[in-house]
Amino acid sequence: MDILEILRAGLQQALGPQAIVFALAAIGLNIHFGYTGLLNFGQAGFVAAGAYGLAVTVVTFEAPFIVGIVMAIVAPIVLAVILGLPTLRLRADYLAIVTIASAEVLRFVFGSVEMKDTFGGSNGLTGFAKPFQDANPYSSGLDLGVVAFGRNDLWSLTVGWILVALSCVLVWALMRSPWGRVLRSIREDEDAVRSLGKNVFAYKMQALALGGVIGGLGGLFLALKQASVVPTDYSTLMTFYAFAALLLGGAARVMGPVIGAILFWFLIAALGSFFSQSAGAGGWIPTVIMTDTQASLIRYIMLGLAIMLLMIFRPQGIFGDRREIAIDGR
Amino acid sequence: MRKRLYRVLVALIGALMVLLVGTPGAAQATETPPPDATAIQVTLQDQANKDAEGNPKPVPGVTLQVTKDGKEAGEGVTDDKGVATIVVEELGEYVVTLDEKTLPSGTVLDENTKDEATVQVRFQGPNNRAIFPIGVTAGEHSSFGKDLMQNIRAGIVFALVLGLAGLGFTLVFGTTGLSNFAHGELITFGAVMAWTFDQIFKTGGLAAVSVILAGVVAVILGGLGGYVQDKVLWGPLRRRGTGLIAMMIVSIGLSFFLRYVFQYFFSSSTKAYSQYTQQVRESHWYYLGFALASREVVIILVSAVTILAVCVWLSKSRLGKAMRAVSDNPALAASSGLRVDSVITSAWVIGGALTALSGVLYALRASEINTFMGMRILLVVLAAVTLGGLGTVWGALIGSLVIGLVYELGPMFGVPESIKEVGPLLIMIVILLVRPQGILGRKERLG
Amino acid sequence: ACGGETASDKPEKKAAAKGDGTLTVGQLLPQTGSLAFLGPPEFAGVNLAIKEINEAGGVLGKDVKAVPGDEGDSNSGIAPAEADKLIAAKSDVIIGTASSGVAQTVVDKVMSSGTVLFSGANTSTSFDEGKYSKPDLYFRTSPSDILQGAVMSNLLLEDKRTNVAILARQDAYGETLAEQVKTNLEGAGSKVATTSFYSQDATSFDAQVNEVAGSGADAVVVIGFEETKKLIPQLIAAGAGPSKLPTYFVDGNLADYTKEFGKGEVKGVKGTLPGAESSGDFKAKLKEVDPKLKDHAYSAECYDATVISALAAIAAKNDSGEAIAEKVVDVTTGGKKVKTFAEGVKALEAGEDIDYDGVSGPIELGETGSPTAASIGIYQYDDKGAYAPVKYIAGQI
Amino acid sequence: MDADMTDQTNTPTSTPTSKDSKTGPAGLVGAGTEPGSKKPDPIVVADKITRTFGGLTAVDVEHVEIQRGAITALIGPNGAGKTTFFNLLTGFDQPNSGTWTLEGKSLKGVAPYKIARRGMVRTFQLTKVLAKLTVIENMRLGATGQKGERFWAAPFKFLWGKQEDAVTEKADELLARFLLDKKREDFAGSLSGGQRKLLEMARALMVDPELVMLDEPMAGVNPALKQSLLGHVKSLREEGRTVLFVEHDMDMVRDISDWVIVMAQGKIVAEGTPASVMADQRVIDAYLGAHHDTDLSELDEETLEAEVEAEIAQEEDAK
Amino acid sequence: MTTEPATDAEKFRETHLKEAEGAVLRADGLIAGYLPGVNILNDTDLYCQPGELVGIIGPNGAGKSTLLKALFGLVKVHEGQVKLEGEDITGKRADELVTRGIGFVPQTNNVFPSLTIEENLEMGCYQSPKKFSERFDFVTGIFPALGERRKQRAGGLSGGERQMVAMGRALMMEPSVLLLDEPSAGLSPVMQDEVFVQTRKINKAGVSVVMVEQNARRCLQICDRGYVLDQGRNAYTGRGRDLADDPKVIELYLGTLGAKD
Ligand SMILES: Nc1ncnc2c1ncn2[C@@H]1O[C@H](COP(=O)(O)OP(=O)(O)OP(=O)(O)O)[C@@H](O)[C@H]1O
Ligand SMILES: Nc1ncnc2c1ncn2[C@@H]1O[C@H](COP(=O)(O)OP(=O)(O)OP(=O)(O)O)[C@@H](O)[C@H]1O
Ligand SMILES: [Mg+2]
Ligand SMILES: [Mg+2]
Repeated sequence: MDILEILRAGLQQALGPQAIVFALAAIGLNIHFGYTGLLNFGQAGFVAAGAYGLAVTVVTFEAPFIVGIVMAIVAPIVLAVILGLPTLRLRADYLAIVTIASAEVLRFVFGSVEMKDTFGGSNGLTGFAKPFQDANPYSSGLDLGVVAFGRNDLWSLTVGWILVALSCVLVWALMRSPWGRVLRSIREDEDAVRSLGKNVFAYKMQALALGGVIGGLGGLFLALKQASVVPTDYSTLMTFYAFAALLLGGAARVMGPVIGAILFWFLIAALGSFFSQSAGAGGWIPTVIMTDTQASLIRYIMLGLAIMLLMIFRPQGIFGDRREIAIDGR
Repeated sequence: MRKRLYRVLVALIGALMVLLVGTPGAAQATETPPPDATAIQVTLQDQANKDAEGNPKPVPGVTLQVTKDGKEAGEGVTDDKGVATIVVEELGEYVVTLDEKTLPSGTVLDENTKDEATVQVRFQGPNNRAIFPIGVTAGEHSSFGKDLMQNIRAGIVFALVLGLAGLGFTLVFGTTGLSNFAHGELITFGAVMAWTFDQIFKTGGLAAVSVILAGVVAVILGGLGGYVQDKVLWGPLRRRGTGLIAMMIVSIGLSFFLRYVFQYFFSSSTKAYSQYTQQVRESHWYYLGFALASREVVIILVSAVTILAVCVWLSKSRLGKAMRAVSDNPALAASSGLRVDSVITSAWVIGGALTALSGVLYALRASEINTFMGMRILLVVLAAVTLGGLGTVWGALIGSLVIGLVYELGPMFGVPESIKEVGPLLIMIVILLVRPQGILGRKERLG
Repeated sequence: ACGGETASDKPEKKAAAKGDGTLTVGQLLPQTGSLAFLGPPEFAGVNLAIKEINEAGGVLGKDVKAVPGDEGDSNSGIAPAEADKLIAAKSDVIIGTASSGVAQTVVDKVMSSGTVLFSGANTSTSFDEGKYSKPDLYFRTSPSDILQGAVMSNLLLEDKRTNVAILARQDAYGETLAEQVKTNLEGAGSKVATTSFYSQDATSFDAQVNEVAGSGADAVVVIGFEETKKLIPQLIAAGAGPSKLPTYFVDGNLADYTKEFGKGEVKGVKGTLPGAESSGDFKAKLKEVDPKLKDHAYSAECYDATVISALAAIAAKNDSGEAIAEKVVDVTTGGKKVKTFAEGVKALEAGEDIDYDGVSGPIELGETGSPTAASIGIYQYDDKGAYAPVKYIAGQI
Repeated sequence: MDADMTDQTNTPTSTPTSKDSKTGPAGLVGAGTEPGSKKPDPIVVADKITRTFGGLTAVDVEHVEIQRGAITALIGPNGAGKTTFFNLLTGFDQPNSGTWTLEGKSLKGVAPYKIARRGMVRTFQLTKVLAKLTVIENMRLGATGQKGERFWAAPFKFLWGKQEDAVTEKADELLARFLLDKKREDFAGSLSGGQRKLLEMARALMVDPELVMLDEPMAGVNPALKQSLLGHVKSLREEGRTVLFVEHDMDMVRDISDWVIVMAQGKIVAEGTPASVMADQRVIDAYLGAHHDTDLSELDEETLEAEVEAEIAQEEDAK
Repeated sequence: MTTEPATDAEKFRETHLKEAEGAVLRADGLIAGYLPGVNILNDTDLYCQPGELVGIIGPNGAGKSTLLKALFGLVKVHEGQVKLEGEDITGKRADELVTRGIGFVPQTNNVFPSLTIEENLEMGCYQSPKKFSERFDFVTGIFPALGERRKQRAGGLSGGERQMVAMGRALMMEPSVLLLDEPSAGLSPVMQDEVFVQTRKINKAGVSVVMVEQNARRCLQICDRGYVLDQGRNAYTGRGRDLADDPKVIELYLGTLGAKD
């Protein structure tokens, strides 16, 4: 058993691009769900809007890269408005289903044969990330002993973590303000907020757009780092993972989603490494019980179990406040 | 460059050797051994004009011109088998032109057949083919009315299966308020269990009723599964006072867990029952103009009867009211003397059994048993119950009917077929905009 | 062979980088997810190749090391993480992926680490276009769908199908292949009655099946993967089963259906599958590696990809990814023809230029790092649901 | 999307206009006592407001005026439609028909938050506290015109810090008055039923409303505290604000209200000064009851016992 | 006679122990709370003799509702015990207590909004459905409004109507001990009086009643014995009339508003 290897695999993902994508998606969700109480199950849609905003602008409309970046930020806002106008008056659980449906509709449309000329169908779009790769200031990768990152990864990591940090600072600054207080109040009881003369709808819309934009940054980052956008990346699984990350870390906490995302990917990779070492030739688990293929599966079984156990024993997440959970809404 | 072309030719010849050695199916081609050279083979047959054995008559004596990049590259005339083989020198794109004047009298090209064909010559030998359809009575495209009936049938069958699954979801949601994202896996559970027992029964003396028996066992196991789940997981969570959102995340964890446990033991490949896969749809007058396969009749009957029975029972029975009471306010329900835990347990047992039944029927309908089936259908189930009004039993039925029909009818009314799941989702969104609380849901009063 | 520039990382600058002496072959193939069924034959192919290479004395004096990894599918998103794992395990070559879509998500990462990504199953045409059009560090032994599309349409024309329905999976694979079949058919004079796409996650295929059944076609081409198992009974129910409407399969669904359709449901169905006739010998050897193996799709291509990598390393006298990449095209074209790894090593040691032709047929990797020619087999099902070759057609892409 | 929020500054100033009109009971001198009578200086005028739920007509108000600067009580049997009428006036529910105005401007179809900003703030009968915010945060939320509530200003504390301090100071004062200062840092969700009522009322007062509408503010409030709070409500009148409240506690109605409106089955059935309304026989019959103003312990215990026994006997006969 | 303020806790306890002999329901030295570490009840005693009507009053947040919930097993009791007819029932499940004849009307959230009025009442006698029609007639006799609207969903009811449903639901099962948390809140004066009179009647028919009220004056008028609770402790206790006339109680808890001199 190579503990170092397990650690390496875990850290590589915990610090790597995947964690960044999900951290950004989860920060956005935190604004939606954690602070405002909007049960948005369509975060993948906002992430996709960010990614496609860039790709479609640059590839399909042949606009300059910088315009693409702007569009990556504008697209989630547009989506938020289109989605929000009609749906923000729905009850939380209905909103969840409608958002999940909208995100799926978006993904289907992006992947559809009929719209292939615009969105590239299920092959997605490529060939828009060159300016980003060219801007790479590093001449070589970084080897920290335990983990190593290639030159390209190092560049995207730098950009990605800066994005995450900026988003966190913004969330922190906003949520300590009266603006943040209104959001949290809306989460508790919007009629009460209305009765005090606050335009609940506008606040919700702002929250939806802001969280969407941050999620969109995740998509932008994913597109740049991967140099391609593929519709299947933006399935409901992405939203579920982001939610899991958010709640692992603790909702309505500034650092919750970030730590959650890091932990989440650490778990996936470390579990994977542990079991692939354990099973198959040379492992301690006999192949009758677990083959290589099954070893690859068991990490998901364990991940499912880990999510359940965490929620059972620490329902408030890592940073959450037990007291807050104990208050029953009724 | 030269070198490579040479290699290719050698390779092609190598392959041709294989072709010549073992070609039981290529009887026509071997009758007149084709030249080794690369060639385009054009076949002309008059489909409208058949001989005694029903084979179309060949059209001989037609001249065909082959050009490459506008330059003449060869010419041929069909022989009495209607075949012309035109040798070309190199690989590439060729255009074959049919000289319509040389067509025998009475034979004309089909209305929308061009007299030109483009052939990509990639293959050694006469394997590069072209065709000029003559007298093809393209099978009638079915009429709109017929399509409509077909799709309504498909929609109803789908809707009813969906309704069962939705009812299972609603029962649990309606008593505990839990949006169970592992519900899809409970559907899978039913199907996988039915398949497992089908595998056991199909070889024994029970082979004749293997699937039916396996289905019954699966439903019982589904109920049992609900019971175990509640006792082991949800019950303790409730007693700790875990919030609904936390529970929802637990259910997401559970869905991963179950899905991959299934895959661990059953692998990811698609399986089918041992019986009923070969049934062809038939129409009888008592099917009201629908063409139905026997298994579909069974699905419709079983699910419709079950759904109606459960719905009626839930809205009339004491337990049904107790479930609603528990969902409204568990503490008050306990104060009224209800055993909240046992009410919830019964919801899980009934819900589990209904869901397993939906899995069994779904597998029967789509010939699909696969560890991902539940996950795939979950969103549709959620759409159905939401549309009907979350937590209302009749709503689950109505929502499922709407979603099922829109799902299958959508493509007839402009929803792109490849993304037909968009149809029901859009309908759901639209209806919720008009009725935010679902079709049968009710608004709470304020103040 | 020409080196060529890479879009992002210019590995040739570091081409001098010496490998660590051991050729490490990573495998990024599906173990979980919706393509998991494709995994076993591919793993078996790679493992068989490694076994034979090591029996023949290994590469540069050392045994080849294998590191397995899971490609998942494009929904699960674990491929990048697994690729990281393989890279960290010092893989010089990564054999994979099975799915072209997944390849898109890892190709940049793998290439920028100086590792070769060598697929035995990617058939998407997009790897011959744009930034992948140069043979940098991406190669494949599977022919692009262009060829299979042509073979399929020729097969249809040969069978005198003049009005064909296409029922295809809506993804990178299905769309391209359907497109290829359609253009070829229409170009050559036949008609395409309908092209109907279904989503891989679809919960119901009724609308598509009805569309096909009602289209009046005289044949249907089913382009898909596993879902075929669900499609066939539904086609049968709609009165368009293989016994009524001649049906054609492609590489994605040409599989053993004895378990599912052992009662003649797929009798007479024809199908195409890239790869020369795999000798019974090869199949038997695969069985030794994985006794549970049933299907063989792409096992030969993966086998060849592994052998080619090993030969390239020997030719370059260096096991680093970049060194291997420079020699890959070289060892598959021009020179003394060799059929096995052992033969190849002998010739290389004798200082000869070699041209490896493997179990998957005549391998000629072209300028884009993809095969320029390949043979494609035509198969037919018997009433037990098993398929057997009818003939093989070789062609140029 | 910020458009709607910028007009926050338009909230009425905290010193309502009461130049010409006399406040308090004095202003109502001469107002008629027939239902729907004209008031000398009405702040709210409602006409022909109806609201039905299914077959049930919950509200059917022909005409009603609320006097500015006075304390008006709205009383009536349970289910008379008082809360529904509140909901309609404040925009939380839409009437089937009817029009109503605040300061002469129509409120028909105006969103509830805009109505609140115009100075008409209400509390809820079934309390709505923001459970997971602390008590002081609940209070701060009530303040209007906060710069920090605007998105663009929110991240920069120097823009709103001062204002926040002022808001907090005011909130603390109110909390002390409502005996909630000990609970300042507790989550509002952990308050007792009565405390929630208090918080809700205090929070509404943070808005500095022109017209406060209190829906059973004192139900569940301890009598001693109630008494001290009445002083506060009266001081609102002194400040020139208008108060409209629903209450079943006749002591309170009698003590502080200048005017009483009686609703029954959705209609306004009587109006007048507290004394006159409470002497109205119809009101006594339908609302106050015969036992009203009597000490229940002085009820003839024996009659009660006899009644009980009779009933028991009757039941046994039935079996 | 009013006992001394609880400053003299021991004396209070002594009297309690002496007088609580033979009580149907008694709580001794209850320490209870919602969150770990925060006790709402600090050593509270209470008893109710068979056929007695006991009133509890006190300022907001004193712990009155918590005390009732603790008696009924809805709040975790850290120390002390609750006894029903001499048997320890601390921490028993609520439905078991219902079986044993305790009825409870909570202060808030006391109806099932999605059930009709009739169904709400039906839930009241869930354990003995046979009694339903008979009890239903009884309850609608007290609250005619409920009978007229039997098919209406409770979610749409007004505050006072809800209160009637809640009270009616508790009366459905013919309890032997009835715990009422502010039953008169939100009711019109005539209905309030009706509730008090009916409570007294029910009590006279042999049901022991413990009621929490903010309408303190009325409550003390009808009850046999009253407790004044402050910050989780018994502050005063005594006969209803005596408490109502005690100047300290008036000053601290009752106020002078509406008091007749
Ligand atoms: N959403 C609703 N659905 C159905 N009926 C309703 C709804 N809202 C109110 N009602 C009915 O309208 C009538 C008036 O209710 P409202 O709440 O206005 O009464 P109220 O005067 O405030 O009574 P209370 O003094 O008991 O609070 C009641 O009979 C009530 O049942
Ligand atoms: N669910 C809860 N979680 C935490 N603390 C609570 C909870 N419910 C009540 N409390 C606290 O317990 C104390 C007593 O509350 P309780 O409800 O017993 O008061 P009460 O005497 O009934 O007051 P009221 O007359 O206002 O109803 C209060 O300080 C309150 O803040
Ligand atoms: Mg009311
Ligand atoms: Mg209380």
